[in-house]
Amino acid sequence: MTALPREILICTIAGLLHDVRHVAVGASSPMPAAGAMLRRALDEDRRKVRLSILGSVEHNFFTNGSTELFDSAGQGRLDAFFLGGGQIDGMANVNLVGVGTYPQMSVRWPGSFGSAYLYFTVPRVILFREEHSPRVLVEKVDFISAPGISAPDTYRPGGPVALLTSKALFSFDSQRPGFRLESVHPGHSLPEIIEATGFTFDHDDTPPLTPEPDAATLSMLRGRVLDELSETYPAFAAQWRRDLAETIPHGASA
Amino acid sequence: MTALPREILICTIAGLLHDVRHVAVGASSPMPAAGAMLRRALDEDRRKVRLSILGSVEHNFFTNGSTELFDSAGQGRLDAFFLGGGQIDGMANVNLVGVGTYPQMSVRWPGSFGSAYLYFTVPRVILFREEHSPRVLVEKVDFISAPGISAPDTYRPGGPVALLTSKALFSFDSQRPGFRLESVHPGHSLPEIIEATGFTFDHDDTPPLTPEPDAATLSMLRGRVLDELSETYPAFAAQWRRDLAETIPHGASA
Amino acid sequence: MAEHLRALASLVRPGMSLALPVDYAGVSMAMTRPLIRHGAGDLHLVCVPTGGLQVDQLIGAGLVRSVETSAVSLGEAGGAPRFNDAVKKGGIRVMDATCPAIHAGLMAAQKGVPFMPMRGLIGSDILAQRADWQVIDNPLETGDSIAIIPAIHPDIAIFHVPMADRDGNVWIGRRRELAAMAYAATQTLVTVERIVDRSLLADETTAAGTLPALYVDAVAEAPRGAWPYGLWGEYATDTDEMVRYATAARTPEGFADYMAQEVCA
Amino acid sequence: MAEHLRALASLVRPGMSLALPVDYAGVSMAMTRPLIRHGAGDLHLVCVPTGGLQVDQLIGAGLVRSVETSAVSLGEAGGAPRFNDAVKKGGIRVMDATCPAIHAGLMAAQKGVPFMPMRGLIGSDILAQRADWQVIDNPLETGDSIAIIPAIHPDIAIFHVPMADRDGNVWIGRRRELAAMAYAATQTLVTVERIVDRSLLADETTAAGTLPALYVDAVAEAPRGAWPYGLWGEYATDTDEMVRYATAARTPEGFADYMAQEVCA
Repeated sequence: MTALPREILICTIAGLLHDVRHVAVGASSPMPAAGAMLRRALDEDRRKVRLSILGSVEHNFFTNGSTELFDSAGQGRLDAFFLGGGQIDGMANVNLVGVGTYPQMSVRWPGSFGSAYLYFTVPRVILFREEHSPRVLVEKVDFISAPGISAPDTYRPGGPVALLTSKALFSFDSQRPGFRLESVHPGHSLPEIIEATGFTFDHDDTPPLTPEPDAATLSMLRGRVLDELSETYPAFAAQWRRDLAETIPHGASA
Repeated sequence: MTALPREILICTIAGLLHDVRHVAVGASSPMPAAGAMLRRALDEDRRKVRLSILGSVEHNFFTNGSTELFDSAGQGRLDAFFLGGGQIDGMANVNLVGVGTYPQMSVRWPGSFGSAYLYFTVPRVILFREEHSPRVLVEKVDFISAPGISAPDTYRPGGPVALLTSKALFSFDSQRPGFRLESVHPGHSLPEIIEATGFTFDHDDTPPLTPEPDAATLSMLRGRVLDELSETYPAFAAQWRRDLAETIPHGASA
Repeated sequence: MAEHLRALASLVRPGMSLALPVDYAGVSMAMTRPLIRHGAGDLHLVCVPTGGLQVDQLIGAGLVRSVETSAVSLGEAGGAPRFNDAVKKGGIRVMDATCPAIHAGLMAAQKGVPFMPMRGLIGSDILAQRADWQVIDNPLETGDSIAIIPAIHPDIAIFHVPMADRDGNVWIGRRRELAAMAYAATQTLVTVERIVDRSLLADETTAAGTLPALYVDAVAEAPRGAWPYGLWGEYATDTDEMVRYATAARTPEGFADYMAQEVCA
Repeated sequence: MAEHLRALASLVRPGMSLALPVDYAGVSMAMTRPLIRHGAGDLHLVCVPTGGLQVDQLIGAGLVRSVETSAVSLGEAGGAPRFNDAVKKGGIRVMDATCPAIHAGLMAAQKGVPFMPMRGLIGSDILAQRADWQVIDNPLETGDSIAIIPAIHPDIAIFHVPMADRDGNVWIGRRRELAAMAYAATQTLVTVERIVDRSLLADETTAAGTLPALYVDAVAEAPRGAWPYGLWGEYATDTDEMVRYATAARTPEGFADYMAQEVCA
């Protein structure tokens, strides 16, 4: 079985979520949701992984309104969260507000949502943005919705640990500070990634390839996880199923 | 119809509650509850008077736990509240903690409950204590659970407006500051009240008598209010009914 | 029904601040056109904690002076076209926030305190741009800075829920941000799918999810009143209609045409 | 059942702080004797916001170092005899508070902030006696002083409610101080009248009054587990038994005799 690119991303996400007890996923985030569902399925025999999908009625066990996610983060009960960003820079600053000079920006995005709090309080924030281009991965963001690092007098139990794109996986070191290329996804190369990244980052001369999932994991992903996902993201799941049908040779076991 | 002493107290309480929209009554406070129920009955055609009895399931419309009463006071949604006190002094300081030197007091009472907050935030706090003696109405309390007056830099939209005992009704002037005898209950006298009060207070040479309720009010009190009260305070209501049966001549209309 | 909605809308006066809920919590879309017809403008909107279709339409109709929000978008249907356009043209003032800061401001109002402390924020441009927010030294620990968020006191909160009873108690279920809005606001206007005859406070099961009438100033029936948004436990979002609006409202003219159409949910 | 209660009690270790609810909110009286038998002492009790029978019995059994509370009493049955005696003899340290200050401390923990500001208090001996509380200048307005209450982080919250489901979600109804205790505490132990097979989160009506299992560490069945206190929506307080205790516990010997008796609710 050969994994689809999105399947490699989802499995990479599940890997980044090792040992979490409670992970939250923003609205309209099918791949982080699938990664968290895969993590839950993989760990089922060992421990309970709780998954909150914001805005979802089914995958939301909160009963105290939209404040409860943030409260649970403040209490240290939320281990991992995903953050996107119209712009992300080399200091892991995230911009969800817009391009240009604030406030009358030339491009306005929706806004910062909970980033300026969760980025400080959730121990494992995973930056996830499929588009890997100099437009997104910039040297310096135009507006800091949430800063990647903080001064010592700022309470900060949380922060970024990784940046995952369609091309590569980076880790973030808040001490240095900066990103380090951990692996390159199949089909991509270091020069291409340097070209597509607006900030400098650490890397090996020959960075490893992002591993593909083993057969058992892939089968769990295409079975149970895909089923679970279709409840919340029917369109994404249907497209995935169509792509699988096209990719996998007829008669091959799925 | 001649009113019983407790009926005069209840009607006096109802008078002090003129124009309230929302009044809260502590647990084990049958007379303040009856006064509030009478106020609600008297105003029924003009406006809705809301009544919260703490610790009661029936007369409690709160749905956010025991914090909601205090929150509603902080929001300015609670107009009147009753406060007792093991000791009350001439500056309207209230002591609900004990007698002697804190912390190892010779007499320990339960504690301050919400007084140190509600006394500041509820515009019309009515001090209600039946026992009128130098032991209760002292020159200076041994422990200030809640102060009667505050410095100008202290946020204080609320505070004491009256002190009602089994012998008399006082008003409180936070500007002077001090109590003023407003009226003496039937059967009591100014010299007796001076003797029984541990602090000095303003008074006319011939203070007025606390008015007795008119027949319509008394009939409402003994009918509807007494019925309502028996749900929450069955023992108090039953005793009241027994006392009425003994006092009122047979054959008189009640 | 339309008359009742107009009566509710008429309580809004020019210059007031309105608290409006997040798209999945119960947006009173039924009130949007009555508010626009009523025409009270110069409004300040407080999105709890983000805004969407209703906010975009009130902005498009020219009724909005400023918006405090953590985001404005149409979700799956994309960016909020009238909001984005107004920002670019400087037509409205945006007080950019982050979700828990808006909750903190409402909580301060609920508790009757002037501010709430809040973690996070420090080092963000959100904080840098908010002159009304401050950073203080934590009085309990040296070498620890913390942001403080002033109380938010909306003049009017407006939302939509499944039901109310005849006493004016409204059922908010687990959407407790609706209660937070009502506690903080001076007045609260609620539209409902239906009015029920039994008291919502009469049994502990429904009481648990009920906002008492103490906090509710007016209730009006508006079946499918959140449409095209969904309402929890009742109906799903009409994504096609959201997309239809998103497409139409790309231009002021398209927006005007869309809003002029009769609504049928 | 008794074994389960013992298992819960064994999670309490000497020196821990326990949050316990007000008498009408759902006191887990069923846990009192297991806690005493387990014997972990040097406890700090946080009464949310006042204490009664359970607090008096834990004090009488010598397990309590200190109590933060707004009051301790047996309600209609009078003063709390073992509490009053311990105060007079200096056997426990009382941190006298006022109800909303305890709620404020728990709220600070719920929000993950070091403190909450609170109105009132200034000029009281409650404030004067609390070295851990402070008064600061309101940073937003000159000439305005305000008290700040540090976060309260109990090690364990213990309470009793009508039901839990098999996933560990517990139904707290409108007694939301129980949720506040659980949010603030590191661990939460819950006794219930019954365990139900359906999920409490499966429909919006019961979900509205449910504390999710995320905050619940252990659940045990204990029918009539609040007795002699009542439980909202279930049964009334047994006033005769409260009076019987109040009378017996006037002396240490009477207290010991009462506690040695087998309990039958």
